[in-house]
Order: sequence, then C-alpha cells, then structure tokens
Amino acid sequence: MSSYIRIEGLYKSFKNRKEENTVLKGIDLEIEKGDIFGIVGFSGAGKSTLVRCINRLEEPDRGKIFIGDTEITSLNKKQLTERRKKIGMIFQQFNLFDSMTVFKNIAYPLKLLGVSKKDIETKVDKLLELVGLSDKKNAYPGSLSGGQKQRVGIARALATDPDVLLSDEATSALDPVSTLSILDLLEHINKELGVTIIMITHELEAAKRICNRVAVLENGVITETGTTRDIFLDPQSNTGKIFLEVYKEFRHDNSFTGGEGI
Amino acid sequence: MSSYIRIEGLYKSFKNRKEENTVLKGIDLEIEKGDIFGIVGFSGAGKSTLVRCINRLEEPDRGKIFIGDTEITSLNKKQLTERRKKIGMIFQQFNLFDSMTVFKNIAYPLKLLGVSKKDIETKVDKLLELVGLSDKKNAYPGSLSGGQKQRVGIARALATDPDVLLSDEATSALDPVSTLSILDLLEHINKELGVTIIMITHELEAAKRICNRVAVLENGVITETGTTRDIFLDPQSNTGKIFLEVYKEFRHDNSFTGGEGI
Amino acid sequence: DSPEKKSKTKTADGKELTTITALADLTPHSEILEYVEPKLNDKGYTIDIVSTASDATWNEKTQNGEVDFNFNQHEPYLIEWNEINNGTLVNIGGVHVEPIGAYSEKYTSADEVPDGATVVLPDDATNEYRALRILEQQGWIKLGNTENARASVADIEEYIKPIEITELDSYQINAHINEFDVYINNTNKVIEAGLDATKYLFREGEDSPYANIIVTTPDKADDPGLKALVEILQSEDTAKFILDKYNGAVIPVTKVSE
Amino acid sequence: MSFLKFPFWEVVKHAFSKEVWDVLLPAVWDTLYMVALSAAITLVLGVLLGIALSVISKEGVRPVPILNETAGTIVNCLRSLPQMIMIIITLPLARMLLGQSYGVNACIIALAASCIPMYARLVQGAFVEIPKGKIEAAKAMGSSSAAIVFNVMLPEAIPSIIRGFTVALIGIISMTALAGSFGAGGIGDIAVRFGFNRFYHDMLIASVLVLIVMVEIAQIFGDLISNLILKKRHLI
Amino acid sequence: MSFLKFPFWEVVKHAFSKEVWDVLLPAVWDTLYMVALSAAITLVLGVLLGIALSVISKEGVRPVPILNETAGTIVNCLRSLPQMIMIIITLPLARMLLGQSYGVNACIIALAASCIPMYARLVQGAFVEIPKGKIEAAKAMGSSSAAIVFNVMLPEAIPSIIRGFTVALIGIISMTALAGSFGAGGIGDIAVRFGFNRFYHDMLIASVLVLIVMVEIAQIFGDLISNLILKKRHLI
Ligand SMILES: Nc1ncnc2c1ncn2[C@@H]1O[C@H](COP(=O)(O)OP(=O)(O)OP(=O)(O)O)[C@@H](O)[C@H]1O
Ligand SMILES: Nc1ncnc2c1ncn2[C@@H]1O[C@H](COP(=O)(O)OP(=O)(O)OP(=O)(O)O)[C@@H](O)[C@H]1O
Ligand SMILES: [Mg+2]
Ligand SMILES: [Mg+2]
Repeated sequence: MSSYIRIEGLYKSFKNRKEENTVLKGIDLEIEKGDIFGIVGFSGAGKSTLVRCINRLEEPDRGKIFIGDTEITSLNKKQLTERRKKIGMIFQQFNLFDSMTVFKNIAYPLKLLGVSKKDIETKVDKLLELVGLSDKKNAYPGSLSGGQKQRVGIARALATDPDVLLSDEATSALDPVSTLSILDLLEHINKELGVTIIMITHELEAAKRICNRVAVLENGVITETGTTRDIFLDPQSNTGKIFLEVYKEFRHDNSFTGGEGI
Repeated sequence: MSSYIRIEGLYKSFKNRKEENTVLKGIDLEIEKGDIFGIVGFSGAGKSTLVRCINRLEEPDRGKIFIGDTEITSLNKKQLTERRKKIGMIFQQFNLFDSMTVFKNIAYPLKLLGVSKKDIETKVDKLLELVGLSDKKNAYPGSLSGGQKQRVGIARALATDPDVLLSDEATSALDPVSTLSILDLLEHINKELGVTIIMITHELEAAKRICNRVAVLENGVITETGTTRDIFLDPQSNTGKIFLEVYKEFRHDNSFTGGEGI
Repeated sequence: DSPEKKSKTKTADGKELTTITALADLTPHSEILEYVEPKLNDKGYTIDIVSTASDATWNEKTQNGEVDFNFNQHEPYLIEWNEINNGTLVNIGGVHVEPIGAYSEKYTSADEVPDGATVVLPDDATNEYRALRILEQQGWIKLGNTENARASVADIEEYIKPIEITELDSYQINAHINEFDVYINNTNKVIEAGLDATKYLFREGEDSPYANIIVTTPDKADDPGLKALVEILQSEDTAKFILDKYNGAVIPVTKVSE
Repeated sequence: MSFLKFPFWEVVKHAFSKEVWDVLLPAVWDTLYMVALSAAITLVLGVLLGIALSVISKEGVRPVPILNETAGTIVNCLRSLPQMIMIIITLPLARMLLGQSYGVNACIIALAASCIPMYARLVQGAFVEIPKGKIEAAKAMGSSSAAIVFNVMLPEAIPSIIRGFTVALIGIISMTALAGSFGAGGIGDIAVRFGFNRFYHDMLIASVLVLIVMVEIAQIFGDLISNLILKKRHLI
Repeated sequence: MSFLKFPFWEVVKHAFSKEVWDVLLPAVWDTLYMVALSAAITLVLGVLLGIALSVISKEGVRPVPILNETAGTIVNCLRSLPQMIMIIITLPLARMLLGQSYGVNACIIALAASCIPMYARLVQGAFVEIPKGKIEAAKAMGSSSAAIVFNVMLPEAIPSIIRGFTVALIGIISMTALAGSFGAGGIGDIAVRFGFNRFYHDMLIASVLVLIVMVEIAQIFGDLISNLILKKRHLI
C-alpha cells in the first residue's frame, strides 16, 4: 500500500530578470494517512514553498504530488478548487480577511461548503472557544494582537474538518500556554478525526511533542526523514545535528538552576 | 539614583462605537540602564501595546514615561522624532518597506541620521552578515521567507546603534539556530554598547537565556517583576506559575528519551 | 411612422391642444417662439422646445422625425447639410437675421487696422463662413472654393492684407475682445456681452441671405400647425417684438411699416 | 445681471435673489435626478466592468488574455472620446433603448457611458491593491473565482472602490453641463448656457455654487463612508 | 464624407487617405505637445497637491484640520466646474502667466487645471491604502513628516499613483477637444469641429482613431510600468 501524500521529484524555482533561484531541488516525500508530519529546517530552506506546492498555491516546475488517489498536480482548476475545500491551511502571515469579523473569517470556508447558517454558528462558536477567542467574535482582525490573529487563522483552517491540514508555523506568535493548547488541539483532531497534518515548525519542542515523523529540509533538499524519536536522538543530516545541538544548548543553559533543568 | 526607563501609572484603552477596551490598566515599571528586560504574558495581555506606548506609537491615555531624563510623554512632535532616532524597534509584523530592497530597508534609519553613503554601506553589510542575509542584499521583502523578513527587521532596528531597543517577539519566525544567533547578537550589543533592551517574548528559553529581569503582564496589569532567576524559580503571579508549569511540561515531555532531557 | 404621434395637452380652459416639438437655439430663437406661443394656442397648438443647446445633430434628429421642426440655421447651411448628408429637409419660412460684424476695442475704423493685426472669428459651422465672407468683402482675404457649411480658415486662398486669424467658440470671443485687434461675431452676441453693436468696423449688408429659418421634413411641410406657426412668426407684430427686444441687433425678415 | 454692466457685489447679491432661484430650483431637481440615476448606473456597471477587467487580466483570478485585450481596448476607446463625440455614440443607443435621443433619460445614458469606463479602471486599480496573501488564503480554502471576487476581493477593496466612486460621481456632476445638448436642462446647463454664454452672471454664480455644494456633499459622504469602514476594520 | 451620404465602408476607407492625414498629422503634433505638457504639469502639481491633502488630513502624518477643510473645498470647487466654466477661470490665470488667454499654452493651463484636482484625489487615495504598519515603522525610526511622505509613502504608493496618472492622462487626452475653445487646434478639435460639426465623418473616424491609439498607448504604458514595479517588488 502506498502512502497517503506522495511527493515525487518536486522542483520549484523563482525567476526574476537577472537570476533564477531554485528553491526546491527534487523533493521526494511520503506521508502516511494520520501522520503528524513535521518539517524543520533553517529559515529560507524552502519549507513554506514546499507546503504551498502541496495545495498548488505555488505551481511546481516539475514533479508530481498525490493526495490519496488524486494527482494534485494534474487536477484542472475546477477539480483543484473542489479538492482544496478539504485541505486546511494555516498561513505563516495569517492572511486574515480584514473586511470580515473574526466570526465571519472562520465561517467563510464553511459557507463555501454550503453549510447551513445555524450549523455554521454552532461550529464557529465551538472553534472560538477552543482557541480562546469567544470574546473577540465580533472584532475585526485589524484590532487583534499577533497571537489572536494567529489563533483566528488556526480556527479558520480547522473549520471544515479538513482531511489534510497544512500548518505553516501555526504557533509562532503564541505564548507557551496557548501553544500548548493549540498543539493539544491539533493532536486531538488528528487522533479523533484522522486528519493528516503537515506541520512546519521551528519550535522543536512542538515537533517533539506531537509529530510522529519529521523531515529535515536543507537548502531545497530533504536531507533526512524519520520518526521524531530517531531524528531527535540521532540526527544524520547536517541541519539535524546543528538543531539538536542548539536545542540542547537551550535546555542545558541552566545558568541559574545549576544543571537542574527546571 | 532613579532607573533609566520609568513608566508611571500608564493607562491605554481602545474605543470603538460600542465599547471601550482598556488594555493597559495602570502600568508602573522601572528598567535600569543596560537591562535586558523581558516582558512575558498571554496573547492579548497588552505586551505590544505597552511597548508601543514607550515610543508613543500609541498615545497613552494617562501616565508618564521617562527615558533617562526626558519625559517621553511630554515631548513635542519634533523632539519625539529626534528621540526616536535612537530608539530601535523590532515589530511583531516586521513592517518592512516593500518598495525598498533589503539593503535600503536597513539603510533607511541611517539615512535619517545623515550618515555618509560609504559608512552606510559598511554598516549595512556588517549587519547583513550578522543576521545571515548577505546574499539577499538586493532582494525585495516581497520575495523573502518569514524568517528572512524578521531578520531584516532586526538588522534595521539595530542599524543606528540605538540606546534603547524595543523588541516585539523578534525571534518568533526564526528556526532555533537563527534564534540563538540573534539572541547572542542582542546580548552582545547589550554588553558592548550598553543598549537597554525591552524584549517581549513568549519563548521562555529566550527570556531565560538573555534577560536579566522579567515582568509578567496579565490582562493589562503587571503582576510580577523580578530577576529572571526569581521568576523562573519561584513565580508569584498566576501567569508566572502557569507559564512555568507549561515550560516544565514541555521540557519533561520526554516521551521517547525516558526522562533524559536531551 | 405613426401619424398619431403628436400628443394632446389640455389647457386650463379645457381646450385640447396639439403639441409641436421643436429644437430651437436659446437666443433669440426660443424667446421668439415663446412670444408667439399664446397666439399659437389660440389656433389649437402648443410648442414643446425639447432642447435649446444647438449642436450638429439637430438636423439629423429632425430628419429622423424625433421632433417636428428645428430653428437655428440659415438656408445656405441647410442646403449644404442636405447635400452632405443626403437630407431632404425643407425650409418653410425665414424669421430673422443675426447680422455678423467686425468690431474692435482698439480701432474705430477699418482703415486704422494695421497690417499683421490679429483677428478672431467664430469657429462654428453656421457662422465661420459668414465671418470669412465679410473679410473677403472688406478685401482682406480671398476665399477659395468652399462649401458654406464647412468653411474654415484652411479655405483662405490668399491673404491680401497680412492678418493673423484665430478661430474661437463664438461664446468665448467676448472674453478675449481686448486681446485681439479685431473680433468678428454675431451682433446679438456682441450686445449680450454689453458692448455697443453699432460701433462696427464693417458688417454684412442688409441683403444678408442668412435668415434663420424653420426647418422640417417634406411630409410635415404642409402640416397645419407648422403653417400656422410660420404665419405668426412672419407677422408684423412678431417683427416689431424682435426689433424692440433686440435693439436692432436681430433683424426680422418681415419689414415693419413705419 | 452681467459683470459687464453691474458692480461685482450687486451681481453677487442678486445671485441670491428669489428671481434667480425660481429658475434654479427646478433645475436642481432635474440635476439631482440625472446625477442620481447616472451615478447608480455607473456604480453598478462600473463595478461589474471593473471586476470583469481584473478577473480576466493577466494577473487576475481567471486570466483570459484575448478577451482582456478586447475589453480593455473597447473601454479605452470609450475613454478616448471627447464629450461631444460621446454624444454621437449615445444617440443610436438612446434611440434604441428609449425611442428618442433627447431628454433627461438620453442624457443619463450619455453621462453613464462617459463615466463607466473610467470608473471601471478605478475599480480595477482598487483590486490590484489587495495584498496577494488574502487572495491566496481564499484560493487555499477552495473558493471559486466568483467567490474570491465577490466574497473576498470586493469587501476588501470596498473603501477604495467607494473613494473611486466619489471621483466618478463628481465627474458626473461636473459633466451635467452636457445635459443641455440633450435638452435635459439642469444646473450645469444653466451655468454654461445662461450664466456663461448669455452673461447672466448672477445665475452663473448661483449655479456654480449649487454645483460646488453638490460636489462637496459627494466628497464628504464618500470620505466619510470610506473612512468609517476603514475605522470599523481598525485599518486607520 | 458623411455617413448619411456615402456608404459606410467608403467613408472608413477615405479616413485613411492622404488627403485626411495631411490635415491630421500636424494636429497630432499639436495634440502631443499639449498633452505632454499638461500631463507633466498635472503629474507634478497633482502629486504635490495629493501629498499636501493627505498630509494635513485628519488621519495624515501632520493633521491641520482648518487648512485641510479649506484646501479640500477649493479642490472640490475646481472639480465641480463644467469644462466650459473651467475655461473662464483659466483666462485670467493664463493672461497673468502667459500674457495671452488663447492659444496652445493657455489651453495647456486649462487642461492641467481641470485634471490636477481630480488626480490629486487619486493620489490621496493611493496614500490611504498604505498599510499603517509601514508608516508606524517609519515614525518609530524618527522620520520627519517630510521623510515619511517622500521616502516611504511615495515609493510605497508609486504603482497606485502611476495607475491614477494613467486615468488622469487619458482624461487629458479626451479633453483636448477643449482646445478648440482656445483656438489651439489639435486632434480633439478636429474631431469635434470638422468631424462632428462639419460632417467630415472620414476625419471624425481618423481623428478618433488617433485619440484611441493615444489612449491605448497611455494605458498600456501605465499598466506596464505599474506592473513592472509590483513584479520587481514581488507583490503580484
Ligand atoms: N515569490 C518569491 N520570489 C522569489 N524568491 C522567493 C519567493 N518566495 C520565496 N522565495 C525564496 O525562496 C526561499 C525559500 O523560501 P520559503 O518561504 O519557502 O522559506 P522557509 O523555509 O519557509 O523559511 P522561513 O522559516 O524563514 O519561513 C527563500 O530564500 C526566499 O527568499
Ligand atoms: N487598535 C486596536 N483597537 C482595538 N483593540 C486593540 C487594538 N490593538 C490591540 N487591541 C486589543 O488590545 C489587547 C492587547 O493587544 P496587544 O497587541 O498589546 O497584545 P499582546 O500582549 O501583544 O498579544 P500577543 O502576544 O498576541 O501579540 C488585545 O485584546 C487586542 O485585541
Ligand atoms: Mg516560511
Ligand atoms: Mg503582541
């Protein structure tokens, strides 16, 4: 049996007048159904670009992407639109609609699915509670703090109970407590609803906490894939090793707790 | 001798037609010269608003703010403009100028100071190297990854060798390695140049690593201030306690390392 | 196409009036029509002036049957319009002449005007030819072969007296009288601007062929309403009104007996 | 009363006399009627055309290059025409739609036809300004092109579209002078044909005053609504 | 050649005859000269006025409420005037600046005066669209109001300002018909005075064609430059 999400020989470059910047250089990746799949790597490695290729916000130059039996890269516009309705995406820059209240932002993808007004209301209220923003229901994004915006983005991506969730640094703007609760939420929907989650993160704690598998992206190439355990215990790639070192450095920086590691 | 930065009875609320949302409810704060002063708190607690009041991007409703001998809150427009040239600010949302290349973004505050072209070139090149973006010198922000944007924002804030640096989640979009190098950079300029740094962060690791003092902001009120050590070892406030717990939870979540705490 | 197109209106005393629709320039055309309206009412007709701002589409609208008649042109223009546009419009009677003249704020007689003088004249199709014609009469220029309705400065064959001509909207000319050595315009426009129309340098003769006429389609030429209208317009009473109202700047076609 | 015959102040004073306003007031209503209707038509068709242009443009959500070139050229043709020439084009159109080529309604067609292409370009410009991240978000959620346009782009751009409409509306008001050519009357016509051409300078003053007030009201309302929306959204 | 007399195709054919273009070509140059100069004036003064209006507006970087009201009202006054009336205002101005109130240069003043206020509003609109975070960043770095405007707002808004200029430029081209009122000639004047009023429909076609080509070029260039900049900045 083949994997749920398959990426084969994916290339992507950005051109401008002077030069061509090849960002993804032949990515092959297999993600099982029900995985919480972490992608880590340096800033600028191509993580966002990779994930954006999966729902074709970026058109790959070469290569194939499958989700289940559908070849995403060969869908026509209409089919793609239909398929996207069940792919949630959390953007690094939030990309909320300034013209809609928090409620309407989250309700938007449900409207696209033709969900009834009443059901939308129920669903959105539940999501707002989950991300701790019930009191901001009628606020506009322009008046929200960074973390609040990010939580709206998360709620919006989860609204349609997608079967695939693409999460681009979903907790980067959140305090530890909110982060924890969002991670628990992601784990919960993964367990309960079987959502496959692809999660870009630079918070190794987060990856360690909920990812079952991790890929390391280095300069547009996947240098390592494996269970989170393997990669955290014994990274093979350059990036993996450096990350682990830094991770340890942070954790063992017990300047005032005397190695106790509070 | 009084502190370098003093905030006294600071109130700030946002009004709209229906309601008034009081975000800062009487903040008193003293920050010594040369401090790296951390501000932590839940998302929406008012951290960004507090910091934005310090350089009066938000006009406080009530209260006084002093930096050194100058009462910031009583400066006229011209004086404020002059003073701001020596207050660096790293924005949560980066706020880069889309119309300028990376180089020009960083050079902009130097131009305001009337630095010569040659000196600007030297300075910016050095900063680009420090934040690891030498190869993006002539790129436009629109083509940068999230972390790259954030690093440009950092370089821009440091360009003028400010005496006060306001940093609003400066490393939120960065991978651990970049985070570490930025933290080291901040610590370095703090030690070498005596820059006073006010640092909002939700990465407790980061706070622990470089802050000497920390304040906990809860719902618009400072519930606790102290040395980083005190607050990490024995938090008194509600938020402080929860944060510590979550922090421990993350660190001791040694699901596959058997308590080894890699 | 529909013979019963004309609408009926009731007056205060309950009499039914047949409406005649018209396109007529504002001054003096509409004012003359308004003056004759009560008399026309007595004969069972009323006039509805649908526009008083003339432009080049009026003949076409009349030809199309959208209105019953128009009143803003002189016969030479009409003839050429028919010629140019395959039109069949007819003249069913002249009413008045707006003589065209040359004036100056700087000189009191044509002889004083030096060589190289600047001259401004109206640029509209019904008046530019006339303006050029009086310049020719005066012996300042020689016109080539040109159609009445299409003449412009480009048709001048020879400048006998060296002058510099500018074409301007006839309503704009008044705003520039001090900037030109000589300005040529319709007498009525000169008077409207508060100037003395009798102080002309030279002007069209009394025998001007440029009487403003009532124009309609051939099938309406014998329309009793239009016939009645023309009759009233050409009456001595109307002529007197025109003379009185415009102080001689507008000259009725009908001679008034002293 | 003409400046040429009377002292300045007397003419100004007379501009506020009953005599003048008895003529002007009905014209004000005519003008309001014309402006309101042609503005409504311009708004609807201008926005639709603007949407169409930006949807099919090279960077749009559904590019159709050939159609884009064609539509763009037609719009530009209309924009290139002097007002007078625009009238010729309107004649057959008005005759077709209304059965007659003069009157208030024919004039409304000419006014709208003159302003729609220009407004459409302003609308198109408003769409270009929308940050692409938002459109990507809409796409990622599986929005059809129509949903992107009507549920996302239109609401996001609405403050800018309103500002553009203010520009178009004011254009319409100042163009009502054209109404004279259609025998449609109104303030602009009085200003030009009586005030200017016939030297009723008191009427000129009064009618220009009315025009200014109308424009001022349009501007204030446009700014107000646009700013209210921006404020509601905490964007200014 | 009139449509009413000759078959349509013959008129069209004649529109491309040497005879017609011998008349038209010099007029094209006149028009280009007028358009170029008035466009340049409009660009400079329109941008400056637009900047001034947005700087002193209530939400601007240096609010001056009273001045804002006054300037706004004057701009609106100018925008409310029908083209014909605009000419009267230009006359004394032209006389003052040029010593004569007719001719090509006077016409340039009238064209510019008609378009500057409208363009200024478009420029003002472009500034409103700038995300406030960027302006805050500029403020936080200690930018003077002038620095904010010229170093940040202007470059950020430039694509939008260029698009607005395209709109103004096309307005100017279509308004060159006004030149006739100044005895300034040009294509628009030929279209109206010969093509329309004197039924040279071949000339009408030819001159409108020239206008269309000019507008089309303006549009293509405007879009091109604006899009090039946006692409360079990776914003579309
Ligand atoms: N539209 C674009 N045009 C040109 N270059 C681009 C564009 N988008 C991204 N890039 C470049 O591609 C590279 C990868 O970008 P990407 O956003 O995928 O990085 P990332 O791994 O997500 O980084 P981060 O962790 O900082 O978000 C970067 O060097 C970036 O400059
Ligand atoms: N312009 C505004 N108008 C109205 N409310 C605002 C505005 N800006 C902020 N707020 C509100 O003020 C509160 C504090 O916002 P602030 O941005 O200071 O939070 P924060 O502590 O920085 O949070 P985060 O960690 O999520 O960035 C939030 O509830 C937010 O909704
Ligand atoms: Mg990224
Ligand atoms: Mg914040």
